[in-house]
This record gives sequence, C-alpha cells and structure tokens, in this order.
Amino acid sequence: MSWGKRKKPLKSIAAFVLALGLLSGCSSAGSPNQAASPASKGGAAEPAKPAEPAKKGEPVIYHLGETVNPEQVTNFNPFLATGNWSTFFDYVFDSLYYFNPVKGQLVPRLADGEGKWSDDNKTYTVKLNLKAKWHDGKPFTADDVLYSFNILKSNKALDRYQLWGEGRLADVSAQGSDAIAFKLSKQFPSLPYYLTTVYIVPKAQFEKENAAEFLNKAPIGTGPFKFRSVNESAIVLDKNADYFLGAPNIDQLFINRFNNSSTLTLALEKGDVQGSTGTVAMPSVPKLLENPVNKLQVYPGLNTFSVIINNEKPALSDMAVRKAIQLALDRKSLIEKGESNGVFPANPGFLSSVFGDAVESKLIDDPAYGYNTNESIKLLEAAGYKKNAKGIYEKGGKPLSFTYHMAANAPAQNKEGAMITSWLKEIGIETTVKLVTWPELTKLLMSGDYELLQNGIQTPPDPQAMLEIFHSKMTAPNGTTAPGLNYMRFRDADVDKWLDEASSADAAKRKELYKQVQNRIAEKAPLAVMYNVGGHIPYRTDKFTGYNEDLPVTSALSLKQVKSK
Amino acid sequence: MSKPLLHVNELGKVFGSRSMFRKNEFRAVHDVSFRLEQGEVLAIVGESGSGKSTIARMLTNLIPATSGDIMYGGQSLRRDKRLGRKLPTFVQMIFQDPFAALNPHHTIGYIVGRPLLVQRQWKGDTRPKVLELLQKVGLTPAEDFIDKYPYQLSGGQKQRVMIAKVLGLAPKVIVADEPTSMLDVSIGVDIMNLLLDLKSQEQLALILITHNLGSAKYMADRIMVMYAGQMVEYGPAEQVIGEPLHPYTKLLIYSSPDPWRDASLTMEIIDPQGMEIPKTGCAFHHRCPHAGDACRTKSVAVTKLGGERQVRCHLYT
Amino acid sequence: MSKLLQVQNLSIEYASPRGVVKAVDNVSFSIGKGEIFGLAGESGCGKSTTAFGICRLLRPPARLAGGSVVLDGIELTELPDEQFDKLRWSKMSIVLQSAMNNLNPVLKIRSQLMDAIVAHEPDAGKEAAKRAEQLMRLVDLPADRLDSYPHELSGGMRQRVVIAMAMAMKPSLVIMDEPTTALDVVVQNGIIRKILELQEQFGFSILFITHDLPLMLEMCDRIGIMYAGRLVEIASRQEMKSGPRHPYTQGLLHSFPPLYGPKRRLEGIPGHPPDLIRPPGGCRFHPRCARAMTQCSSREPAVLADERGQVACHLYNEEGLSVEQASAARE
Amino acid sequence: MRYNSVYLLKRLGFAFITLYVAITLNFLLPRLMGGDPASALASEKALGSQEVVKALKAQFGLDNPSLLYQYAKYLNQLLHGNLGVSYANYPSPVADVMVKALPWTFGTVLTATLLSYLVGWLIGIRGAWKAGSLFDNSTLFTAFFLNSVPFFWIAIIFIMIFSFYLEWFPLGQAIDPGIDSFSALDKIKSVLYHAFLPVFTLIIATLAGHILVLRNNLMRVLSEDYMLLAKAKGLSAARRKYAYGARNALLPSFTGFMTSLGHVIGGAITTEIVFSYPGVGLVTFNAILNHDYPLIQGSFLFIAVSVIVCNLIADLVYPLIDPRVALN
Amino acid sequence: MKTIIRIAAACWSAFPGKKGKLGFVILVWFTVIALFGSLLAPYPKNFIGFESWLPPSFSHWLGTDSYGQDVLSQMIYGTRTSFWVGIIAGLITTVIGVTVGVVSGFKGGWVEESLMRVVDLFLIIPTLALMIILASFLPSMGIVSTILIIGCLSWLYMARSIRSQTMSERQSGYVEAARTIGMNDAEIMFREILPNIVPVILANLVLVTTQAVLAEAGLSFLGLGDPTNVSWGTILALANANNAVLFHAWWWILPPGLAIAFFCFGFILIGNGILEKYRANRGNAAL
Repeated sequence: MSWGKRKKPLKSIAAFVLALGLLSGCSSAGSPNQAASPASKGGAAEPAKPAEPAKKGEPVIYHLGETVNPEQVTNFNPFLATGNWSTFFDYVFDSLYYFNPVKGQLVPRLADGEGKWSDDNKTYTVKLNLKAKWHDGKPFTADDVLYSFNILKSNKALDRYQLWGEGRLADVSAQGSDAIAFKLSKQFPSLPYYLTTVYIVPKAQFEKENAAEFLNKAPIGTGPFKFRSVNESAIVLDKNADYFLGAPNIDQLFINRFNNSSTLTLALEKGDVQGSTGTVAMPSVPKLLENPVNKLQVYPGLNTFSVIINNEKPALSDMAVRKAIQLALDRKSLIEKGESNGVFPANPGFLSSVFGDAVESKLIDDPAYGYNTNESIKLLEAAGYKKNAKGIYEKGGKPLSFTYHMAANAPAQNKEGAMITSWLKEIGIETTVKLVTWPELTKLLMSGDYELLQNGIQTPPDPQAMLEIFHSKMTAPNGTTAPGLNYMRFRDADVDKWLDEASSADAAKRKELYKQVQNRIAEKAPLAVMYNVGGHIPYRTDKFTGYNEDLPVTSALSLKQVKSK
Repeated sequence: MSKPLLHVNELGKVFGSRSMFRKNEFRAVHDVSFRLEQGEVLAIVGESGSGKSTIARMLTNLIPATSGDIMYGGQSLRRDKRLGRKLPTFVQMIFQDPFAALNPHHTIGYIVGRPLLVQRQWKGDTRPKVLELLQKVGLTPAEDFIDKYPYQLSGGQKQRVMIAKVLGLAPKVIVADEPTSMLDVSIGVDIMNLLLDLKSQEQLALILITHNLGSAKYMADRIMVMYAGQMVEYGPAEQVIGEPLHPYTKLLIYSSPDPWRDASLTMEIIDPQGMEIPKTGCAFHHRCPHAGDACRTKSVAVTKLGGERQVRCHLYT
Repeated sequence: MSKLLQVQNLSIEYASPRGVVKAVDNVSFSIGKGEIFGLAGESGCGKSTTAFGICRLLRPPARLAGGSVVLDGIELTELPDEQFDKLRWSKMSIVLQSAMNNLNPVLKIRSQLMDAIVAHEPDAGKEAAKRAEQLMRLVDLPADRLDSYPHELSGGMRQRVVIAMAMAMKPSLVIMDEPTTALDVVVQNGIIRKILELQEQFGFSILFITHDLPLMLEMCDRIGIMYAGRLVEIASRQEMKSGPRHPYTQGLLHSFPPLYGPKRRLEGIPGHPPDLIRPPGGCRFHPRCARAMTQCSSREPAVLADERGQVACHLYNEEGLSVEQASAARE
Repeated sequence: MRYNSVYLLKRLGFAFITLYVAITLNFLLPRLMGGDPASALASEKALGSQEVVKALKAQFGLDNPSLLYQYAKYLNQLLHGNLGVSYANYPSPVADVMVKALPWTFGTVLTATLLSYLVGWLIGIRGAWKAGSLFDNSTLFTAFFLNSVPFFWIAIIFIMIFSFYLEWFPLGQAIDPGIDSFSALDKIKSVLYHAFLPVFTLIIATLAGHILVLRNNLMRVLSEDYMLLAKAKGLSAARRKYAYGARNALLPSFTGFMTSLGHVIGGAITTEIVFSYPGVGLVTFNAILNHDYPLIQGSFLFIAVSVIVCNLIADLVYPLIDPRVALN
Repeated sequence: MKTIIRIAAACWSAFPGKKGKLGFVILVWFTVIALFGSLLAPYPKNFIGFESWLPPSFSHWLGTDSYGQDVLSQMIYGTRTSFWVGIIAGLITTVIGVTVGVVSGFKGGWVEESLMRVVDLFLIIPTLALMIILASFLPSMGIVSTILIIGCLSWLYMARSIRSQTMSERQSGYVEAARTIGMNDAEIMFREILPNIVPVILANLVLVTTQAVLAEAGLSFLGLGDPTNVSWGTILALANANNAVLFHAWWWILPPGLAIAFFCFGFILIGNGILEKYRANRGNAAL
C-alpha cells in the first residue's frame, strides 16, 4: 500500500459526496412541482432574470414578494387554521364577499350584489353569481356554498370566527339554485363582515376528504388565478382566463417566497419582485421611496397596537394613572421612528379608521388625548401622588412601579417599548421590562397576570366586534381566563348597555352608539393605544401599471387589472 | 512465632475490566508471600511487567489486593479497616520519578510539612520540623530549600525531598519503587547511600523495587526475583546473585552487563520472539533450556531450600 | 585503522529564554573503519546532541555553532541539503531510542522498510520487497511480521525492526542513540548480541551512545566520556577497565554497583551537573571534583593525547603523569 | 477485516443509547419549557374561545395532560415511522416537511464541511510544515480572527457585497422561482448558483477551526521520533509531509470531522435564515417561532439521527484507516 | 495609582509572547469600555433624538441608525452587556466544566464512564439548536436566562479537556504520593491537582468566554436575547431587521461584527499564549 494509491479514492469520495449532496438538493427541487403540477410542463424558457420586460411570445409574469415560511405553502386547504398561508387563498379562491380594508367596505365576489336582511333582521339572503366556474371546468353551484358553510358547523375547530357560535348562525340553506339564506338565532347585524372569512371550496373535491385533515396539494378554486406548481422559491399561478369578474391581464403570478422581510425588501429594491402583500421591513420604506418607481400604499387595519393596561391591578385601577400613561405616549414619534410612517395613528376611542363614518375621528387629533407629559404629571399630582427620592410618584408609600411585558423576538417593537418606558420614566412611572414568548404573552393576557403589556389586539372585520372587546361579558377577574378579548378587565355599565343596544339597532343608531362608546373609552383610558397596523404595501410601477388603489394594490382584485407596461 | 513487622501471605492481584461484552483479566501478581523484619532490606527484582510495582502499590494500599493478605505488625490490611487510615504512619513509599512525585505547584516546605498535618502528627507551624527533616536528608542549609519550588531543584535534590517527606511520618517500612532509575548514576549512588544510612539510623525496614541486580545486591539483605507475577526465587542477596538457582535468575544475571564478570561464562538462550507467557505449566518454560514435560504441563509450587532460600522450579522439587 | 569519521571542534548551541546553552563545546574525536566507538555520559552532557549534530538532525532552536565533521573524506557540515539527503542512510544510518515513537504508527513495517530503500533506489521496486524480507531475517524476525503495524510488535521486536532498517542500505556508519535504554536487560542483551553479530558480518562502524558505562565496557572498542558538553576522556576499553584517568570517569565508573566481588560502599560523585547557560569557569567538573586544584577553576585544561587515549584534566601534564607525580619527581 | 466484535457492538450500542436519549430529550425539552400551542393558536385566530381551544387540543392530542401518556404515544408513533403531524403545517406530516428540507441542508453542510476540511487541512499542513514562516503566521492570525466571527455576520456581509453591491449572486433562496420550466441542466446550474454563498459562508466560518486543529496536530507529530527517523532515512519532503506527517495528524481529527457536523448544522441555522435557504435550519427556526412541537421534535430528531449516523459511520470507518484503533 | 501601574506591569509580563500581549491589550481595551462605558459614550443610552441613517461624521463617529440613535454610543453600551454575558457565562461554564472534568478524570470507573457518556451524548446534539429550543421555550427572556442557558450548555468540551488533563495529572506521581500520606479524594482533587491545571482552565475559560459572546450574539440575532439590554448581537439584529444593507449603512453592520470578532480574537490570543507557555513549561519540567 502506498500513499499514491490512497489518495485517489479519497479524492473521488469527496467529489462523489459533493455531487451527491447537491444533486439530492436539486432532485427535491424538481419533485414537488412534478408531483403537484397537473399542467404539462411549459416550453423550456431560459432562466431569464425575472424582472426583464416580457418579450413577445413569452408569458407576462408578475413577481409578488411575500415572507412566508416554506412549510406554510405545503397545504392549500383554506379551512385550516394552520399550515397554510391565508393571503394565497385570495388569488385562487373566492369568498362571497371580500372585505376591502382600504375602504372598509364589502366587495361582492361570488355573491351577486349586496345581500338582503329579512324584516326581523334574522335572515340574510345572498344571491350567487353563477357565472363563476371551478378551475377544473365544473360549474359553481349553491351546493358548494352550503358545503363550505356547513362544514364549519360540523367541525368546531375549523370555525375560527365562531360563525356557528352562540347567538349566531342557526341554519344555512339554499333558496332556489342561486341564493343562500343565512338564518340567525339572534340578531347579528355584523354577519356580512363574517361572511368574508369563509372561502368557498368545490364540494366535489372536498367531500371525498375529511375537511379538517385534508392536505390539499392541488387546489381548485374559482378565483382569478389557477394553481400551477410550487417550488422552494415560489408558488406559480396561471391566469384564470375564464374568471367571471374578468380575466387577469398578466399570464402568470409568481409568489416569490422570502423568509425574512429584509431580503424581500432588497429584492423589491433590486426589482426582483414588483410588489409585496405587506411584510417589508418598515424602516426601509423611506429608502425604497427614494426611487420614484417605488410606491407605497398605506391603509389602516384591524390590528391595534397598544400598551394594554390591567385595570384590576392596584394603582392601574386609578383612571388618573391610566390617563397619565396614555398622555405620555408620543404616538407621532412611535410611528415615525419605530414604524417609519407605515402605520396609522390609533384612535383613542379604539375603533380603527378603516370603519369610516362609524369612527369618532375627532378623537385622533384631539390634543386632550395627545402627547403631553406636563398634563400627565399634573394629573398624577392632582390624584395625590408625590415624587419619592428616586423621582417616582407614589401614594401611601406605594410607588408607581409596574412590570412591562412585551414579546421577545420583535426588535422593532422592543425598540418602541424602550421608547415608551423611557417616556414613562419621565413622568415618574417606573417600569420593569419583561420579555416573554408570544404564547406566554397570550397566556398572561388571558389570565390577567400582568400590569402593563405591549401588544396588538386583532379583531374581526366588524366595528361591533372591535368595540365589544370593552364589554364586560368579554372579561373575567384576574386569575381566571377571559372568555373574550377584554384583557384589560375593563368594566363600564354604560359601555355594556350601549353595545348591547347596538347589536340589534339599525345602522344610524349603531353609529351613534359607537361614537358614545368611543368617547367613553378615550376618557377612561382602559388602555393606551399606539397605532393601527393594516397594510403598508410597497410596489413598483416601472414595469407594470393599472393597480387599483381603492383596493390593496396587491390583492387579487387589483392584480387582476394590472398589466405590463 | 513472633509477629513479623510485615507479613505478606499469598498475595494476588487481578486487573480486569468486566464489561458487558467480555471479561478482560490480567493476573499481575499471583501467590506472593514473604516477611520482613525491622532493619531488613528486601529487594524485589524483575523485568517490567513482572508485578513488582503492583506489589509496592498493594503494600501501600494504593490499590487493593484481590487475594491474600498483608499484615503489618500482625494487623491485617484486609480485615482491619482502621489500619487503612493510619497506614501512612506505618508504611511510606518513595516513587520512581521524583520529577512527577512532587507537586510542582507547592513549595518544598508545604510538600514536606503536609503529611504531618494530614496525619495529625504535628500541630501549628511545621517549619521547624521540616527544617529538621531536610537537614536529615542532607539538604543543607535547609533554610535555602524550604521556600523553593520543585522545579528549582535538581533530580537528586528532589528525591531527597521525597525521602524527607516520607521520614516525617516516621514509618516503620519504606517501599522504594526504583528510587534511582530516573536519576543519573552518580546521583543515584548518593540516594542509595542515604537510604542505607537512614535505615540504620531510624531502624527502618526497606523494600527496594528494582530491575537492576547491581543495586539490589548493593542495598539488600535479601532478594526476591519476580517473573510473570510470581516469585521465582528468594534468598540472601549474596547467594542469589552468586549462586542463582532458578534458570530465570541465571538469565537475568547473565544478561546484566558487567565488565568484570567472568568472560568465559556462557549460557544457552532461548528467545521466543514475541511469544506470550504460557498459561499452563511453568510460566518460564518456553524460555527455559532445561524445560521438561512437567514444566510444560504442571504448575510449580515454591520449594523451600536450606539457608532461607526458596525457588519456584521443577528442577528443585 | 583508517579513519571513517572525523569530528573536529564540534560545537552546538541553542537559545533558551534564559540565554544561550552550549550543549556541545569543542568536541573532537574520530572513529575508525569497523570500530565501535562509545560515547558515554550522564543526561544533558551533550552525547545525543553530538550524534544529531553529526547527521544534521538538530531540531531548532539547536544549531551547529562550529567545527567540522568529515565522513569518509566528505565534509558534512558544508554539504548542500540535497546532496546530504542522498548520503543519508546509504552511508550513515541511525537507530534511536527504543520507544514506540521510532516507527510511524500508521504504516506497516513493510512499507517503512521499503521506504528507506526506495528513497535511495527509486527503481528498486520488487527487489525492495525482497530485500525487506531479507532484512527481517537478518534480525531474526519472521517475514510475515512485515505486514504488522508497529503497535502489534513488542518493544524488543520494534527495536530489531529499526536496526534492520538501519542495515537497509549497508551504511558504513551506524549511529545508535541509547538503542536499548527502555528495554529489559534480557531483551537488551539479545539486541546487543545481534548488533555485534551484524557488525562482525558487515563491518560497519558504530557510534554507540549510552549512559550505561558497564554495557559500553562490554561492547565498545574505544570509549569517549562527555561531561557538561565537553569530551573529558577517550580511552580504549582495556584502558578504561584497568583504570580511567579523569576523576569524572573514575567517579562514574564507581557509581555502578557491581554484580561481582565483595560488597563495598560506593561513593558516587557529590553535587550535580552544572547549568550549561552559565557553566563554571575552567574545568567544568571542578566544583564536583575531589581532587580539584586552584587552576582547575580558572583555566580550561588542555587535551592530552597519548598512546592511552586522550584526557582533558589538569592532573596530567604533557608526559601523561599526574601533577602530583610530577611534583614528587621534581623534589 | 480489522473489526472486532466488541468494538462494533460497543459503537452500535452507544449509537442506540444516544438515539434513545435524543428521542426522549426531543420529547421532553419543549414540553418542560412550558407554553401551550393550542391556546396560542386559538387566541391568534379564534379570539380566545375556549371551545375552539378544546377542539384544537383534541386535534393535536394535547387533551390528555399526562406527560407519560403523551410520551408513550410519541414513542409508539415513532416506532411506526410516524413523527406526528406538524401544528403549523397541519395536516402535513412532520416527516414530509423534514424530507423536503433535509436535502438542502445536507447538500450545503456536507459540501461546505468537506471543502472546509480540505482547504483547512491543506493550509494547516503547509503552516505547520513551515512553522514560523510568514505564511504560517498570517494564516494563524487570520484563523484566530475568523474563529471569532459569527456565521450570520459573514452571511450578511456576503449578501451586502456579493448580492447587493456586485449582484453576482442571488439575494437568497435555493433555486430560481421559475425553475418549473427549466431544463435539467439549468436546474442544476440554478441550484449551484444559489448554494454558492451559503456554502461559502459555512466554509469561511468553519475553516479556521480546521486550520488550527490540523496545524497543532501536525506540529505535535513533527516532534515525534519517527519524523526524525524519516528524515534520517533520506525520505523526500513530500513523503515525510504527507505519508508520515499529515496522515498521523489527520487521523485524530477524523472523528472531529463527523462531530463537527453538529456544529456546522448549528451555524447553518443562522446562515439559512439570512439567506432564506429552505433547509432544516429554517424549518427549525420557523417551527420554534410557531411553537410547532412535533416539527421541532422532528427536526431535532432528524438532526440528531443524522449526526449519530455520521458518527457511527466515522466509528466504523476509523479502524480501516487507523490501524491502532482496531486493538482498542 | 502606583499599585495600579504595578499590577498592570505584572499582568503585562504575565501574558506570554507577542500574541498574548496583543490579546492583553485588546482585553484591556474592551474592559475599559465595559467598565467606563457610561463615561465614554458621547450620548445617553437609547437616546433616539437624532436624524436617522446619518453616515459617520465628527458628531457621530459611527453615524446613526434607523431610530436616530448614535451607533457609537450603542456600541459602547453594548460592550458592557456582551462583556458581562461572556464573562459570567464563561465562569458558569468553567465551574461546571471543571467540576465534571476533575471529578470524572480523577475518580475514573463508573463515575467517569457515566459522566463522559453524558458528555459524548450531548456533544452530538448541536448546541446552538439546543440553545434556541431552550431560549425560545422559556416563558420569559432576559439577560439572566441567556447567561444561564449559554453557561449551562457550553461546558461539554471543557469537561472533556479538563478531564483528560486531570487524567494525565492523576498519573503523575504526586497524586499517588498524596494518597500514600492519607489525603482524601476531595483534598487531592482540589488542593493538589486543581492548582496544576489552572493554566488549562484559564485557556478553556478564555475559549468558553468567546463562545458565550458568540452564542449571545447568535441568540440575540435570532431575537431570543434580551433587547432591553443593548448588546452587539441586538445591534446586529436590529441592523439586519431594519435593512441596513439597503441603506448602505455599513457603519451599523460592521462595528458590532468587528467588535465581536476582535473581542474573541483577543481572548483566543490570550488563551493560546497561556497554553503555549504551559506546554513549554511542562516540556522543560520533563527534561
């Protein structure tokens, strides 16, 4: 044996392993689309840079960037709470109505116009647009709609918005071949908003499976885009030339997947993708906008970031303290420095500005609820608090010293938290910051085991639902689990009364009641609001045009209209 | 019969790991008996692997014996648990490698004084006693040495420190495991002389473990020759060297270089390259020019001959 | 006897953090063809360093500081590396201490033996394999041991392999640095007899280095004694046996307890070897010498060479008489 | 065959015990740390309704509070090759998710490890052989420095330089999004093109360790007597360097080669995140963010099993290349 | 003052070799910043009043970040966190590693077998992944848990190294010598053996400290650290999350990475120096 002989096998082993490693990688790259793509493989297009303008005869491809985990695109079953990526369904499936967060309105999709309430306001009838067709060519029928709603009834876990919950849907039935009647057990005027949360699926495909466990790898929808394939980097959708609301102008929609928003932002800047559904690194937005081809669409949303205050804890049960905290938040700074102007200032009355005229909009700019530390200090001193040696206000020997929980794992939010705690320090309120995991944060909220807690509260697309988080039926004393989102443990008899009244009142009356509730919330400061997070959608206008800015520009209905320049 | 200072009876040691998978045993020492009286020097001679160091370690209780017994002044090390604790004041050991046996991190004063404190033979400052001990082993002026660290000393000085440390506990028996083999010969002689002098002064018994027949003859009153874990020959030093009985002893003496030997002396040597020690019969039969059938099959017992001599060989049964 | 190796004023030193160590200082000796020359001394006296200096295997920071080494008429110290590499093993081979470390643990004996041959005769090929077997037979090892790894052999066998390897190119000089030190006496005896047998057969010269003076007196033709980097005495075996001249040699010889003769007290040599960074002035042995005189500490003794050998000690004047004898004769 | 049965049995036994402990650890750790994925999921999507929480818990088999019951169920499922169903990817089986991610990580990690070792060895050998030279000192300093740099920082710097400024490489991902319509050759090209930066990052980040280990080993070997003897024999420098020196220096680092896989996979987690590379690291990280117990367990199990298997392979190969091990 | 100079001079000569001295200078540099950060930093911690994305200038040597914070000041405050995380986690690791290593190396037998099997076992499981799991599942995250997690998971290699060192010490004669005078095990382990392996412990301490700093940076980068405490890792995480690359804000990306690298570099140099000196000493002792 000699060294010379030894060397060769070593080298060749190295080369073999190398090749093996990389080939195994690419074989798996190939396999999912072979398995999942029902369509035949397209002509061998050269690996052109995605952003190049389309040449003649080549498909027009729109590259949409999205931060989505690789595992989240393994399943295209829109019923499941997990393992899927909800934004995707908007392109492939239709719901009866689409909630347009830009205008706060419902847009009919599979429904043919607005539905009709019965006289007792307990039945809502929706007419169906039967021009719709499933991607596999089969006709769309009322049965599909009935199936899609009734499956939620039989699978509690799928009914994430509790449509079949207490006092809500009692029965869904067909009214002839082109209408569906939603019967309620109690008046529930918000029902149309809730209808936006259910995607209609083809009964023929789903009834063969258990909807709660169906791993849908080749989704069939009625939507503007057809599923073609999925690989490690993108979901590829073809245009639905037969779409009943008009065929898209682009031939293919690539949903390019990024794991982090930084890379996505860079891809946008470089033109690898033309738009995103929203998750970009907020601080990068101003830089993006330095390039005139980049635009940003911002609209308020349903998620309100706040310093949530536990109203049952000592000192925090004192309205003066809560108010002082509310006044110590410089919302403008938070929005500017923390969120780079990509969010909307929140309404001290809590209702998101997305709900248009139901919102008491004067509260937003009312200096009485704006940043004013002098006023904070005045309030505290008026309430009998005195500064101690450490410069912290105290009463009866008990200083205003609170724990301040926030989620770990969110650098921007933590930065904002640091800003807030330093402001609180300025007005003589001491905080001990505790960072916890997200589930732990939820647990603390539910059990009321916290004092101050920075987090967002997300509500369904319904003003009633948004305000009902202040209803006392949504809370429970500290130590017991809150049945609803009233984590603040806020109780106000008037608010309860007004909300109960609104739940069955007509539209005008409701608006009026909502405004009353909002004013009371602003006044009592059960929590200190920061900002509304909705959409902040960057998009490029250098290669494509025709975005509909009345909708989220990268939503299915807008992208349908987009065409290449 | 009066109780000897040290009585070793059928001592045996089996090393082995009994793992899940198989037994891996090695018989390091087998059936060794001897006795030692005050003022006596016994040399245990053998090649590496003969088991001589194992005996030294069993005598000082560094490793336990697996069979047989060691008795100090009639007390059994095996049965008398209390003896174990105070054994250090009874028997002490001098190690082969003075470079390693002194903790490089401590001063000479600490090293020599420490045993006194550990064995509660001294209270308070050990310095005067340490100075006295250093003086005794010829490290003079002792003041110069007491605060030094081992690395500041030469090999011979280190071995003297080792001896001083050992003397501190006033043991009755000292086991010296190749005390000079790591030292230059000119220094080694001094150490041997020191040990002999101390032996007479302090009325010690000395066990010298060595592979060097010359040193054994120089130091010892009696010599015990070890081979493959067994004692093969025992007797007064002059006799064992002068008129060896066992073929192995003869081989050993013949192989030891000595320019003054009788040049005409020749010997038939059987050198079974790499062959393992036989498991049956006499352990030496594969190298023995006189081996007969009995040697190959029958194990040998010790034969006691006149004049205190003992030999383990079929030739003398 | 013609000279095979001539070492003249060899000096080797190395830098240590505390200063320059003169490990070998002005050492001169020669070895005749077919002669076994022993170099003896205690640890640190520079005997191994001398050997490494001769075959240019000094490891940094040790370096040759001066002197010349002539092997078979070739001046070795100035030879370029490539030429010296060709000369290695073919003219001069070396046997190191018999530790496990002598052989490459991951190569079979066969390839290590063949390496030595192929390095000098790249075309040897099959013939090299045959020669490897012959070499094994030479040292009484079965040829099938060629396929063993070093760890599968006993210490004595390994040393035999190393000796076999040293014979591979039939060198004219074999340097043996403590070849048997770590071995048991019986094994040592076997190997020494094998070395003598091979030497008789092939007639090479041996530079034999050991601290074991009795062993040396049994096998070497001439013996040089080193102390603290200097060669203090050279004498034939007979002269050595009958009575060395240098007080150090005398002391050393009397430090080995003899096997024969009546028991008598040995004296050894008091003190310990000097620190070679700051060696004592004059004769380096004088601090330990029982017969030291005033001049010993101030003047380096000249080397006296005569028919009995050579000695560097103030006790002896030009005539080879001791100073006492000389002064006694004068009076 | 140099194997002896005891050695073989011992290694296999250890591999199995390790596997068992890893399995148990995988089960226990996430649960002991607290957290309740069902409530978290429910509160995210279902407004904190207890009814939905209950339904979700039942769905994921968390309704039985007994840890022992869950453990038994977990082991039983494992025996049937069932790693459970991912929460976040419900109803995708964990195995499916892992099988998709594994090739990417193994491709990059193995390639990077092999190349890194190769380059590190070569540099280390050269450095030790010429110890004290300019080359040695500069590589040593660079290695010390690189040894101290976080993987993800290198990744960010690479993205900044090579992807953003120079635009030589993509900003991340493993393949071109249009792969669907590519020819086989273009697919391979695309994969290699995308893998370059992540692999390069892993190489740079791990190179230093290999250089240092090999250099130290070789320095030690060079002081051995057989190296001196090899020189005395007149062997050529190349033969001394490789057959005598490097080979002895490589062997101790061979087992390290396999164990270092775990370290590299650890580093690959942050690297994959920066490069949006769809491997095990990214899956693990996302699973952790989603509190997806079965997926975390699965990903852990896959990592552990791979490393255990690699170790076992190393243990079995070792006696073939180092004769000393066989005796043991 | 004089004593400080004397101590400094003693330290200076204690650090072996040029590399060790360079490492010492780096260590002193970071120590001074860590200890006197609040005096050195030009602006207060987390002050956000400046314009965002300012490139380096005289008033902001390292520019400002997306929040309008002075990067230099953040770096200086970050030094403190990273420094203490490294040191404390390193000490925890050392205590565990030394205890396990010394006990298993000294005791041998089943104690060693079982401890080392555990070590082998955990060595196989990737530590960073394990840390991520622990960190992300802990109900609350703070600097203390970061330190504990890092400290408790990094001792494996150290235990091994200390064990092998202890084993070689155990074989050296002074341990047997200590036994023969009747010292008990604890005394031998901690009075006799421990002082002799101090250099090895120090060298290991230095290494685990750098590992701790790197691990903290990694966890912070993944958002699993404690963002209320500014550290080099959180600065990098913020730079990455806020897309400093897009803004060409190299002044926000390079300093934290380089700081981590230099800090660890300094420590590794010191460790290497200690080990080299130790080996040299041992070598000489054996001669």
